[in-house]
Amino acid sequence: MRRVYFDHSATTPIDTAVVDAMTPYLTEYFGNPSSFHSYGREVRKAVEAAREKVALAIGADPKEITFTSGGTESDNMAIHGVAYMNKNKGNHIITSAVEHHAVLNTVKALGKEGFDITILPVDKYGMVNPDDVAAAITDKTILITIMHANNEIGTIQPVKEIAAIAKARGVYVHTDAVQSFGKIPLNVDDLGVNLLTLSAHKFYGPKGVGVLYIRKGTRWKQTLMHGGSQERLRRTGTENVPGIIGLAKAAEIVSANLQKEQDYLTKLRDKLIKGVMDNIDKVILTGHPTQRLCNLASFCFEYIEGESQLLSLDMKGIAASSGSACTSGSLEPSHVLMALGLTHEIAHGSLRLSLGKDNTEEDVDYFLEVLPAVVQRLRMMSPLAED
Amino acid sequence: MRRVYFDHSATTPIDTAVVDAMTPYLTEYFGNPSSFHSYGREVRKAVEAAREKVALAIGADPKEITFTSGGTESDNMAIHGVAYMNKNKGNHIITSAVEHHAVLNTVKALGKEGFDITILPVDKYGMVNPDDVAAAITDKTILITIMHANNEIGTIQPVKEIAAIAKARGVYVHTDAVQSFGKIPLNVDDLGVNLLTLSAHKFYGPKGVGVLYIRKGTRWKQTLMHGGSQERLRRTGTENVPGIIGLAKAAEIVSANLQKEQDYLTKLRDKLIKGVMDNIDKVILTGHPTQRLCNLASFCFEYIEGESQLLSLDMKGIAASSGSACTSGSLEPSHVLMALGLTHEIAHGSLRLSLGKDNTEEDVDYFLEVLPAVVQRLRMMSPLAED
Amino acid sequence: MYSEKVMDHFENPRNVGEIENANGIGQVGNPSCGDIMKIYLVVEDNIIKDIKFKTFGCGAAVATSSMVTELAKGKTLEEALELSNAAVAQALDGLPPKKMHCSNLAADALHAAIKDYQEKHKSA
Ligand SMILES: Cc1ncc(COP(=O)(O)O)c(C=O)c1O
Ligand SMILES: Cc1ncc(COP(=O)(O)O)c(C=O)c1O
Ligand code: FES
Ligand code: FES
Repeated sequence: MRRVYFDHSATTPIDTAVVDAMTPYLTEYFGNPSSFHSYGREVRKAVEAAREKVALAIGADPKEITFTSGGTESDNMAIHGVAYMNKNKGNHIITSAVEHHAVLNTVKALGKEGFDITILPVDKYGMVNPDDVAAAITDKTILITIMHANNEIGTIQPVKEIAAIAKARGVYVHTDAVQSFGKIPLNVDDLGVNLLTLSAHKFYGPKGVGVLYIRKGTRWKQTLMHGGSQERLRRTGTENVPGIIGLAKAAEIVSANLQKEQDYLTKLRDKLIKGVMDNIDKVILTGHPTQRLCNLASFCFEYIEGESQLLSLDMKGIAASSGSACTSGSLEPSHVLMALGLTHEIAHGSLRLSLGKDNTEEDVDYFLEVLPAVVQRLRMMSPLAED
Repeated sequence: MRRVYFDHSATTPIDTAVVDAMTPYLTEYFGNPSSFHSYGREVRKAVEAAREKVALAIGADPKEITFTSGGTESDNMAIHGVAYMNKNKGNHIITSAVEHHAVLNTVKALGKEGFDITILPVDKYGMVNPDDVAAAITDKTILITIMHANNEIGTIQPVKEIAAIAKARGVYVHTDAVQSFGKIPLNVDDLGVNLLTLSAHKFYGPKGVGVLYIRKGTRWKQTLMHGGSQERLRRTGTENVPGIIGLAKAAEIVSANLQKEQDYLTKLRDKLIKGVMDNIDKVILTGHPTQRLCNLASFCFEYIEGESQLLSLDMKGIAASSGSACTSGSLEPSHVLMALGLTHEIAHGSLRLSLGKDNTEEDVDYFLEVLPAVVQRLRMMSPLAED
Repeated sequence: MYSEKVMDHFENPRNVGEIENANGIGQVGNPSCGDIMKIYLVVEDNIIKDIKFKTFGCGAAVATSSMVTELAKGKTLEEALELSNAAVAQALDGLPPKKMHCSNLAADALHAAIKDYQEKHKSA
């Protein structure tokens, strides 16, 4: 059976060039970069070269790059570290209703610890309004954390505008760029953020390794973990060396190919969106119609439940995802879909198709060929469809 | 030039069978184990099989195994999670003066947050006295964290006795088994601990992945990081799948070969210790003479500074390590060496040689051949040696 | 995650649809929790002669609906009322723990349909 992977927002395959770059560090070059001897030094050199590559890819200084165990840890580190270091200045943190749980739950946990938190609403496209940010800032605001692009609906947030507002008010900005890096040009100075999160497995790198960018001069400190003094005291624990090498190689590759991939994926995505909208009735496109990731098409199909849809597609070899509660056996559909103001029924019918560089027009054709029967069959079974 | 790696306590090369086990998960099987579709399910199956392997290796139930980003994270998670969940019961934590920084600094940080902490002294061999533990326990004690074997001097702690005392008093025990696993038979029920830390890169697995064992029924919760609901809410963030597969394979291999490796390494280590003690004067063996790791020989050479020694050995192709402050550019020698009651001068002359399965008798011979000249040259330069 | 039986019932659900002249109809769940099951019965001589379902829900919800109709068909009302959630799950070779509540829905929908029939035919 044909297999089509349309779940690149969940994770990507590792680029073969990335695996090749990692291999020596899984074999010959096994030293601990903190070690003093030649086995350590050769690895230290590679780690620092990796740091330079990552810095280059986002327009940062290598000293501003800290390697972590992934996007979740970077988000936690960023937010917790700023909150704890700036308590004396204030205790107010602003975020949005559509953030990833790694941000939203971290902010909420700080709320329970006595920080004052504001969770900004979004419009029906999932977009934060910079005016809302401006209005929410108080003298006590120390951090604004708004994602660069959303993982469920692909909406790109006006982070640059938000950062400009924040800067004028002396407030730090963190952005979770896990989904945007490699898909939108990204430069930390252009964006104007103080902290930024990346995760390698979302851009054809390995799982279990990420980056936290911390702009020089930002009052931040490591607060999550205690231990040895790796990563200039920013992240303790023996470095995931092969992971770091892989992350850097992947960052280099996606940066070099950005424009080409963006054009290619936009074409595929638009074909997919058009094909769905033209051939299926009672379907809505979720997320922003234009300010959206080039690789992400997301929909809600009326009268259909997401997991059944995924299962049906999976039986045809198509891998996709859904923000439906039933995929996780919980009751609430994804907080992102609810934040758009969708009803529960509609939100339950969500389907996310996230494309990657190895997808082809034929993949899209195959999906469009399979989809109508899937939708029809499930609607026939649905008690909601009768009226 | 001959290269001899005697720094296996810092990190180990990855076993080729481990790399082979990981490779498919760096290439074909790239799915996110949380994904619903076939790409996710095939990986989920592998992660759960890995969990079973690890459980088997330490005599635990798979549900008691949580994968982390390494030993440091496991230690932090263990201690912080117990402390925060048992605050209502008490606020007293007991540890020892020779713990790894991942434990010691975590406990000290809790001390700053208002927990009451006791740092037990050790004898001149680095051993904790179970009577001291018994005497330190109060009605408010909630956790005792004592390492299984020390990373600098190899001393094996009486964890089983300590755990028996703790159990009788209703106190939880965590042990950092990062250095002991694969070198001493290890069974969580036999040890009687509630929580236990492993790190893959210390037993021929990859860097950046570890285990926290949490005995069923232990009042513990994830307190370090917030995010998605991976690892049954015990560790958030996309799993480091190749790392987990590698860790499990490595655990399986070291467990299968334990007796053989232990015998082999003990022989090498004893040859090395005898060779040093017989051929160099003014040297002491640090750590326990018999209750020590089979792969670890550690010394202090009078009149010599550790970094100079490492540098000289490195020039001869020998990779070793030292608890001397100068390797890290700080002034204090390692807290472990100081806890033994050594003077600063002596502690500064420390040298750790940690052997691994690929080391040979010839490696030991070569080291013993090279060492006297190194020591002699440095002593000739040393102003301390004149008297 | 699902057994082969669950997948078979999801892929080829038995007794999907509506019955126009049904004499018992039961519906449980609500759209806000994402699960709705509706069961149509034709009861003759205290025996379930025909049964059909419509379901909005996950794979387990569809499969348990299908299975409950198979199990109930031909049974007396008393026998059908005995059909437990566990029996439905068991007949499907088990469900993932998170999905056990879906089997509750299926049995509940069946029982609701039977009660509906009994309400309507109390006098008889
Ligand atoms: C927007 C966003 N932030 C953070 C994360 C977490 O990254 P990781 O899985 O590497 O911890 C993800 C992916 O799951 C994501 O999509
Ligand atoms: C005893 C001990 N505990 C914890 C650690 C930390 O493990 P990791 O480097 O995997 O974070 C180490 C190694 O550095 C160690 O030797
Ligand atoms: S003598 Fe230079 S750091 Fe100690
Ligand atoms: S119907 Fe929602 S979890 Fe089964």
